[in-house]
Amino acid sequence: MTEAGRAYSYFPGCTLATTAVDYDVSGRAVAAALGLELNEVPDWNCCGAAFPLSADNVMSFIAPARVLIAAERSGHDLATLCAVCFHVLKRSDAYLRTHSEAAERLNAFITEGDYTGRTRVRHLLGVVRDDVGWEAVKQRVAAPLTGLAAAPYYGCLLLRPQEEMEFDQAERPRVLQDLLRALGATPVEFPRQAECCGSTLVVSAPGANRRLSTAVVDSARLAGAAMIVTACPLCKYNLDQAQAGRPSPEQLPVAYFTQVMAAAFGLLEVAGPAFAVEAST
Amino acid sequence: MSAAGSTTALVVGAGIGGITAALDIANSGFPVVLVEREPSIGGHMAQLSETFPTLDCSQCIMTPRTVEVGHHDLVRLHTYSEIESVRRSDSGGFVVGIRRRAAYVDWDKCTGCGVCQEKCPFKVESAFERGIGPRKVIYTLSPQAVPNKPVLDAEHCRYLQSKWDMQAGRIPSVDKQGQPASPKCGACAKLCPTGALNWDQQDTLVEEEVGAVILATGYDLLPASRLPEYGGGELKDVVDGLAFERLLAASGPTAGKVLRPSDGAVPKHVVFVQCSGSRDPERGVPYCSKICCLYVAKQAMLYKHRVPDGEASVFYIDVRAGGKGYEEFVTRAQEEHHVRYLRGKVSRIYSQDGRLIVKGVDTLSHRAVEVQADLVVLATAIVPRVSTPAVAGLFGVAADGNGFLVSGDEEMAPVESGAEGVFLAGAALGPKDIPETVAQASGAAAKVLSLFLRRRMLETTAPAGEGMRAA
Amino acid sequence: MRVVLDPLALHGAFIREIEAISEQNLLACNQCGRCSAGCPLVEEMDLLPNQIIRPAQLGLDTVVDSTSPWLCAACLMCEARCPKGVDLPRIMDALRQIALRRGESRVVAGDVDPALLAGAPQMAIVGALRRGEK
Amino acid sequence: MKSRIGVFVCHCGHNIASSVDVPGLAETLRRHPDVAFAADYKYMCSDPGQQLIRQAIADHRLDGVVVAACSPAMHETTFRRTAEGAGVNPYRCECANIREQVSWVHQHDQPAATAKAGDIVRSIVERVRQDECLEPLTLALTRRCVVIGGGIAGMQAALDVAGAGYPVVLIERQSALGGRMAQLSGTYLTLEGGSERLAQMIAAIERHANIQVLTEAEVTACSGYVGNFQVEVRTGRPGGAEVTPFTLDAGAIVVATGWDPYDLSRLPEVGGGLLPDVVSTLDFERMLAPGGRLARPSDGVVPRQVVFIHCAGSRDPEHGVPYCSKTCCMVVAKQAMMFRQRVPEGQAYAFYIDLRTAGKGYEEYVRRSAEEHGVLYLRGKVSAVAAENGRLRVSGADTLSDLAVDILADLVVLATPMVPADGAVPLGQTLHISTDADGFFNEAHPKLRPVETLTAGVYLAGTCQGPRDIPETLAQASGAAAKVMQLFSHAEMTQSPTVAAVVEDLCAACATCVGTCPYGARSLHPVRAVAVVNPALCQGCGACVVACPNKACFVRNWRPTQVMAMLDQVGWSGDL
Repeated sequence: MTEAGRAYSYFPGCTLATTAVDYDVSGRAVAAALGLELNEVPDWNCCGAAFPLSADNVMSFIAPARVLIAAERSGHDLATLCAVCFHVLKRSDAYLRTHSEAAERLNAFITEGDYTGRTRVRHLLGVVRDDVGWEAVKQRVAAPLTGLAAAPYYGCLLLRPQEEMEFDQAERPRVLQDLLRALGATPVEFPRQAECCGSTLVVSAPGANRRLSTAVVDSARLAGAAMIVTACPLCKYNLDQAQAGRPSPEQLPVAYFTQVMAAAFGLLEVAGPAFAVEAST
Repeated sequence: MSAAGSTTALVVGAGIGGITAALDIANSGFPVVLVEREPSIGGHMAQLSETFPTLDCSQCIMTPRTVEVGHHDLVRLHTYSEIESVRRSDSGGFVVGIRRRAAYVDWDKCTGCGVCQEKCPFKVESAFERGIGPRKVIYTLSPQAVPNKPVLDAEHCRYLQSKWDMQAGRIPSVDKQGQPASPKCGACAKLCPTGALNWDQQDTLVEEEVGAVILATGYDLLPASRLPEYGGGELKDVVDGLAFERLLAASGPTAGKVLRPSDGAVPKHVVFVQCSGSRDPERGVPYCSKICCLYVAKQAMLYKHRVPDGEASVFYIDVRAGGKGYEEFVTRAQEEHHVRYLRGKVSRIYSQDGRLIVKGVDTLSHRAVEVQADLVVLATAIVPRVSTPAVAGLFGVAADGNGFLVSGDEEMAPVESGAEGVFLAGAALGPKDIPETVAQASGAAAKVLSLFLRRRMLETTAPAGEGMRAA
Repeated sequence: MRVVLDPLALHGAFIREIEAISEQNLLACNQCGRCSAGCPLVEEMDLLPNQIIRPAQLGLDTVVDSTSPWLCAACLMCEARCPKGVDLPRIMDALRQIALRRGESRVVAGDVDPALLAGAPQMAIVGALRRGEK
Repeated sequence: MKSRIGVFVCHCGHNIASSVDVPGLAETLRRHPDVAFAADYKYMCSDPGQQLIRQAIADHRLDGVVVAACSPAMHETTFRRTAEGAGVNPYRCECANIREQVSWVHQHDQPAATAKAGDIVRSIVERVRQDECLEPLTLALTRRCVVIGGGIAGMQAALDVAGAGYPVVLIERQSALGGRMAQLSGTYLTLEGGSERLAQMIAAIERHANIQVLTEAEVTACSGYVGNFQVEVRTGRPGGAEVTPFTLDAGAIVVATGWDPYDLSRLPEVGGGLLPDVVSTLDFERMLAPGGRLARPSDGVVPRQVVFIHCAGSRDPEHGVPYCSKTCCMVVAKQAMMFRQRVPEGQAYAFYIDLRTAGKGYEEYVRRSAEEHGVLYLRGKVSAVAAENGRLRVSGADTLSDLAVDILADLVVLATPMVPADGAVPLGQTLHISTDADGFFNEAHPKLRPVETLTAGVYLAGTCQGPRDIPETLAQASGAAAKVMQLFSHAEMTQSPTVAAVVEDLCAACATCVGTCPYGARSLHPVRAVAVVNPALCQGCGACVVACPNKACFVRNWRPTQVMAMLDQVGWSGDL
């Protein structure tokens, strides 16, 4: 792939622009380190934050459709870091591709242009795997994370539904493990790596939410992990909250995969607090 | 060949279906060519421990049949062989090309003494033992194998590999002193009392002309790796139904003791998961595999015989015990052996702290159920042999979307194929148990016999009824 | 605990509404329960996921009052493993829609814990409101 | 008389040799009286092993052979053929089982195993010393098949056997062929096409030159044995003009007597026999069949709400039959779909315990009934059906929703079990074949001999053996035909000559043996005052030998003197 070919429309989404800026900053830094050009989608809006599950409300697709249309104009693939945005955009795109009537109705409401289904929605982790490759990642590693037992946590929305997300094997995901190995770390398999963290129940059913996120953390700890690696700001929030109040030796740091990459690449200024110890030594 | 056509039958597949058909035909005085892909005959029935609903030892009831067919004057056995080509002969029969794979053993010289197998220093995972036990690189499938002649697995043979590497120049063919090096090992050849090892043996091709064909190519199990949510192929203590048969079989790797593959411990709680891949049009196969309900009840019962203080739990959707004595058999498993039946599917199986966590449900008590198990048996779906559609195609027989053979009329002519002179039997048509397979194989043999007896009559021009006493 | 099955209700407005919103065939479910086996939220639910479908198959609208749809996190585990391809999260969403149309909001922006509003990712708030607000 | 016996001890690879001192055993046997030769070999059954036997017979002029190896069930035929080829009478060649009975069960005690092997081999040597030279018995064979039952099973078997050129007599109790299938609307997959194909089958029977059809006929007696049965048949309607019974000679009999519907009045709690609008699946078939009328029996109104009840009488050891009737799940799915096609605005309900649709395409079929035809399956049994304002209140349960469920129905269809045809048990007694506790005929072995009975020459086809559907019945019927053809394909029948015989000088014609023999092989001579043996029927069981007060009976090559000589060897392991 030529350097010119490694340009992407980049959709940060609301969360990365506000409460998860560290994910955005580390993502941009490692992308740059790998020669990936991320062009922020101009005038972007919220993706909708929940994929519309009801068939009788086409209007809920307006938000994601606007983002897709904006990206289409750039002619590049649309890359995201937020797992929720990725899920909503990817599935909305899949839905509109297969429901041309709905797409036509939406186009009548959107003034900036028409949805034509030419944009490919990607997650940056998939871009790193497929367009950069693990060999190139390995070559970029400055400080291999040898001895780091990291639990790859996928959650739900990156993987499912597998046929629509086209991201990884939903029952046997590999991409985070492969990334961790490329960075010199040791991936730790744990049973709950693709189970729900509680998601938006943090708002509507906090008790249930806490039980789920605690179970994920404990499952990773039981498997011998020293850190949890995620690609979703909501997962990270929930897993962090589950451990709030625990004595710090019992806390498992939760890091974005981009922060782990930054640490291995020697970009310690964006690697986040989980790598603060390494940064200070 | 007479104008009436050949009265030799070809039977493809020497499981219990093929053996039954071959014996029915040969015992009526007609020659049979019996072709089997494996080194010896018997098919899956040779792997089974005991059979439902009578708990007869499978090996014991089948051995007389394998021996009879193996020694029958009218049966020409081609094992370790596959059908390579088929063309119609002038008389309306078939000329069939059969490729016999190189066994690297001259079976005419071999006495089946077993020394090679005993002395071979290399072990590999045995497909016959379903991964829970090893075999040697030169091997027979079982001590009761018919024919009791070994084959050599060239891919894993130290001698052949080093010999071929030398020939290809991948390793030096002279030693440090410059002397011609000889390939490593070769223990079998050195110890064989009859000099039967033949390192240069090649595949051989024979042609047989036959007048009718019975396809009885049998079944396989859906690979457990197709069920990643159950840890299939990854978790050692998640095994399939045939593997559990080997654990129960007196002739199996554990001599009939139920031991966990991972650590050899006696499992105290065994969970059986029915419909593992069956009745699952989304991710597995859409059909019901028919035999699992009964073999699971049997395996659970046999497990309780072996481990009386053990627990056996079965997840099911419907208990399909439609057959003579089958309902009563499952009832016995539940009432007398206290096998616990839970109505619901399992969603996930994973390993934690050395045990298996089975996440299931009981839709009757409305409870999600989490079971800690020591061993999980997946009743994986019955699928046709991968090669079945291709072999059938050679004979002009169609396979359905699932790969099973299609009868000309599934309801009214179940053993007849659409192709003239080609008949069908057994699980190659769809999942079925042993008695149904055996009855159907005899049914297919009847069609062949009807044809051949008519031909023989044309040849002798004497009606078969001649000499019959008047009413 | 006894019902008289009403042939009209079997294909009545309630069932038609669920099927229209979810685009799912309720009768495709054979009650194998795999959804419930894998659902991470059954501990909190008053009805198992498969029990959400069962009364609807009988034409009963009793499930509208269930807490289960509101506890569904749409993690899609059930959908991923359903042998019959029933998209249960869509049915859950349809039930939420029907309940919202019949009654009150379950999540109101003004009631959200301010600490949560300040610290939680935006999408958690937006997503929860989209599911639970009229 | 002195014998020259050869003893051949097999290592069976390591099977025997690992726990029995095989060379030592051969060495010891060499010193036994009348043993002229003894040798051991790795695998006696292999070609070199058999050659060794042949060579020794020639070199040492042997007249008897003992092969100490595996069970005679494995290789007796092999070795007898070898011996015969080298000039030794095959009945003076015996196998001593030192594998299954010794090495496999005494793997860890070589001295004891070797001693026991010695006992067994010497016993067999003693037996061979007194073995007679025998010839196999040959019996005449009547190449005609009697098929009892003119349903699809009987017709299929008849067509297959007749197609091979053998004459068949097809005996049907009713006035027409077709059996239960003639009452069906159609098969599962073609729904309404069944009657046409049945008609084709009947036409094929009727025009077949080798098939004689006897309708309104029944088998009243049967004597003889495989290859030579005498079947007594009586024709004519019960109560009508009786025709004198006549006898058919037949070599083989296929029993295909089919099934009867369960008596509805045994299900009063669900209105069986009490409420006119509670019918059986067979009744409902008639309503759905071409020419039938889909209407409530009570008032002729087309039913809209139809409730099917699975397992009505089956899987109920307390009140009905314990077994599963196997076909009902598919029958209900078929009927419910046909009903919905006729009455598109109708609704079908089905109460079930387990849906047992385990045949090719069946799972998909029953799912179609639910998904496309809206059949509502309710998991539970029905407790009661009661009349209410001209309709039927069905009170059942749905264990999946934990609800008791009531349905107001127009028609209730009971999926009742198949039961054996009336008269099956007495017919079984006539033919000397057994029935199980439910009245279905027993097969010879549930796994490997599903179409045979324990009476040689009598075979089973179809539902008389147990509930099954049409494809399975047809395949099995052809299977039974294969056994008949196999029997008929031989020029004559041979039988082992090791059967009972009578020492006439000792026989007092007391007839104890006649009453004892389980095979009907014994009788008193019509003229002379002695008991005689019908060797064709004798199975060599020895019951008569034990029973005879005068010690006048013996089984050939199992004479009491042989058995005593064999016993003398047991436990005598002095010189090992």
